[in-house]
Amino acid sequence: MAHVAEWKKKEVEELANIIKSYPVIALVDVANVPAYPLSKMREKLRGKALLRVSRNTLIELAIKRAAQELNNPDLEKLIDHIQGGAGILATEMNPFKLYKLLEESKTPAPAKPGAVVPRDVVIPAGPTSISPGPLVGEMQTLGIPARIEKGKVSIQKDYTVLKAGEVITDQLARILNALGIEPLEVGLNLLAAYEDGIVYTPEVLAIDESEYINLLQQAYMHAFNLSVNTAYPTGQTIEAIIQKAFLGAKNVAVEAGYVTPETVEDIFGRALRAVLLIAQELPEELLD
Amino acid sequence: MEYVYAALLLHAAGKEITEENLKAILEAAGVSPDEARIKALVAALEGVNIDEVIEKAAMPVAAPVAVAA
Amino acid sequence: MEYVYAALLLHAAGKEITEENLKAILEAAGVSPDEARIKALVAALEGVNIDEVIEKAAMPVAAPVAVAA
Amino acid sequence: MEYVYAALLLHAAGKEITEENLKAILEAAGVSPDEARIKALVAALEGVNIDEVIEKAAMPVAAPVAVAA
Amino acid sequence: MEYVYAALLLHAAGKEITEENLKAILEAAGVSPDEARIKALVAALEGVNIDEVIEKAAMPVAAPVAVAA
Amino acid sequence: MEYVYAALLLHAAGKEITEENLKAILEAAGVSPDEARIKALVAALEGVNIDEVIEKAAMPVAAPVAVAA
Amino acid sequence: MEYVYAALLLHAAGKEITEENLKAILEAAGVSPDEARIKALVAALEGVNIDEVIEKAAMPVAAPVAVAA
Repeated sequence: MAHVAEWKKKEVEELANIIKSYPVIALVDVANVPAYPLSKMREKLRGKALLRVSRNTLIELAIKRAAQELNNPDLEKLIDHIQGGAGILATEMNPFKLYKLLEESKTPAPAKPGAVVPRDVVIPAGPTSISPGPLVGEMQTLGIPARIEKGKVSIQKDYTVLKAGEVITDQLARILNALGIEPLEVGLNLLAAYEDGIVYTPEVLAIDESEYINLLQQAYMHAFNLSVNTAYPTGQTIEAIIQKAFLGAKNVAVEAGYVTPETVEDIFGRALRAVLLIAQELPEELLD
Repeated sequence: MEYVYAALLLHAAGKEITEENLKAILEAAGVSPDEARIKALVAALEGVNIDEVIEKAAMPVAAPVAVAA
Repeated sequence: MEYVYAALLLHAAGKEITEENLKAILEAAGVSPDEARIKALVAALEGVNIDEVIEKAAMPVAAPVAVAA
Repeated sequence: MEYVYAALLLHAAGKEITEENLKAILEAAGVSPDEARIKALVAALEGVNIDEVIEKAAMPVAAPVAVAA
Repeated sequence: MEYVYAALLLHAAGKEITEENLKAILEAAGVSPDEARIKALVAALEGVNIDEVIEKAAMPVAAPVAVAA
Repeated sequence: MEYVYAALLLHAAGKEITEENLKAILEAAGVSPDEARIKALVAALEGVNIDEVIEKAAMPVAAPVAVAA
Repeated sequence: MEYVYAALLLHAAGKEITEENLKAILEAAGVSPDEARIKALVAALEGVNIDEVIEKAAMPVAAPVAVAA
């Protein structure tokens, strides 16, 4: 590194030291994050993760150096994921939690021509504050069901103008801005995270929480069913076990027409309902 | 509703729902049976699938049946 | 269910639900009545307010049914 | 319901539901068994598929009851 | 379910649900009772108001049933 | 419910549900295991097809009312 | 499902659902835990009110039965 400027050497050393002293190292892309959101982001991360923005080449050197000094070639795999304006996030947080935190910290941003939307953009049905003008015609040419109602533009029904991954056109940017719809988001995009020999990519880190909630409910139902069906009582299931036994006994008694104080109502109810249902089939003159 | 009970009793007992059978039961219950109603009942029940009706009636929670009793 | 229909028939006819009455009806229906079941039924119905039970049974959806009209 | 619980206990234990077996259980429970009720229960359970009926109790029954509104 | 039926039988008979009582009933039913299961059941039933629990079960679903008319 | 989860964990992991295995898991979870409850669980699960039992709806759903008006 | 059972076991035992705790349980069950899955589970459950989630699961299908007119 003889040809490298002194400050760069120092920067690489500092970065390498950070990389060496945290279990989780993530790469983030800060290229499209304006200064103000970036400083908000730093605030949010304070105490949880250390954010260092640098040049991509220096980060690459620092990772190599740290990998060498730690004798950990796996760490070098992170280099493949450097892109955009890279920064490193050093943390003790589990990479999944880190990803979740970054995603949750993203804030909506207004439409910009040429930008790619991260998710579908829907113009919701309902009145708007837009006064009639040339914009209405533009909307209609794009297929947006806009109409004038009570002197304002009104959207007739929900309309998806962009699918996730599509690019915002000039015209659409104007329309979305007029409608106050913010289809973009600003925040740190995680590129990859390293922990313990494994490099995690965003596809892996993006967990579907509702899926886990489903699994929790399923697991609970399994335990509940097992406990009740085998009559193994627990604090949460003893009531259900009693009820199951009672209802089973009651049903058998009702089915058998065996009258007890607990079954008389059901048994008579059945007989009575049978009578009433049959009465419905009978001509009126038969009923008194 | 006595007439219908009598019919269901016959059905539950596996007997045919005939005029004589109905009459016998009603008399045993101390009801003096009305010939015309018995005839009409037997005729009306001919197209009714009683087993089905009973199955429906066995549904644990019945519905607000139109009670024309 | 024969026994139950017989009991309800008696009730509908305004007669008391006694062993003899049940027996008479069941015999009229061509069933040879089982003494034990008759006794057990009469015993089980002792102290039961049949009118009340019927009333409840006839409108079973009495539970808190929220009706969205 | 004691008698019914006793019967289901026998059933769950894989034993036959007989008068003697019911009696033995009820006595062990400190109940002096009533012959008529025991006989009646045994008779009533004849032909009832207990497993099926119990299962029904555990299943949500949602079949629509057609009702005249 | 044997153990639970035995417990409900004791309850219905107005007896206390103790290990000995459960054991006696199960033995009368020809089941050789498992000490651990008996203990576990008795422990689980402590503080449970069986009447209340049964009452809840007997009530048709408390959950609001939305009926569109 | 800890004990049941421990059993399910063993089952899902393809291990046998034995007293020792249950104990080891519970201890790893920081629970000091109760011998009687462990024994009772193992006894209750004997001969039980767990895959089937966990999928079988246990709760006697007290009759959702489907009313066609 | 092992991982989820392990998480619920910890929850039922009143312990925190952490990577170490999950690992200890899974190892006790003879499963060699997959770090990534453990991490993902812990992250996913962060901020989730498990009691609430379970409560919802415990509600049988009985809930609002909408009925067509």
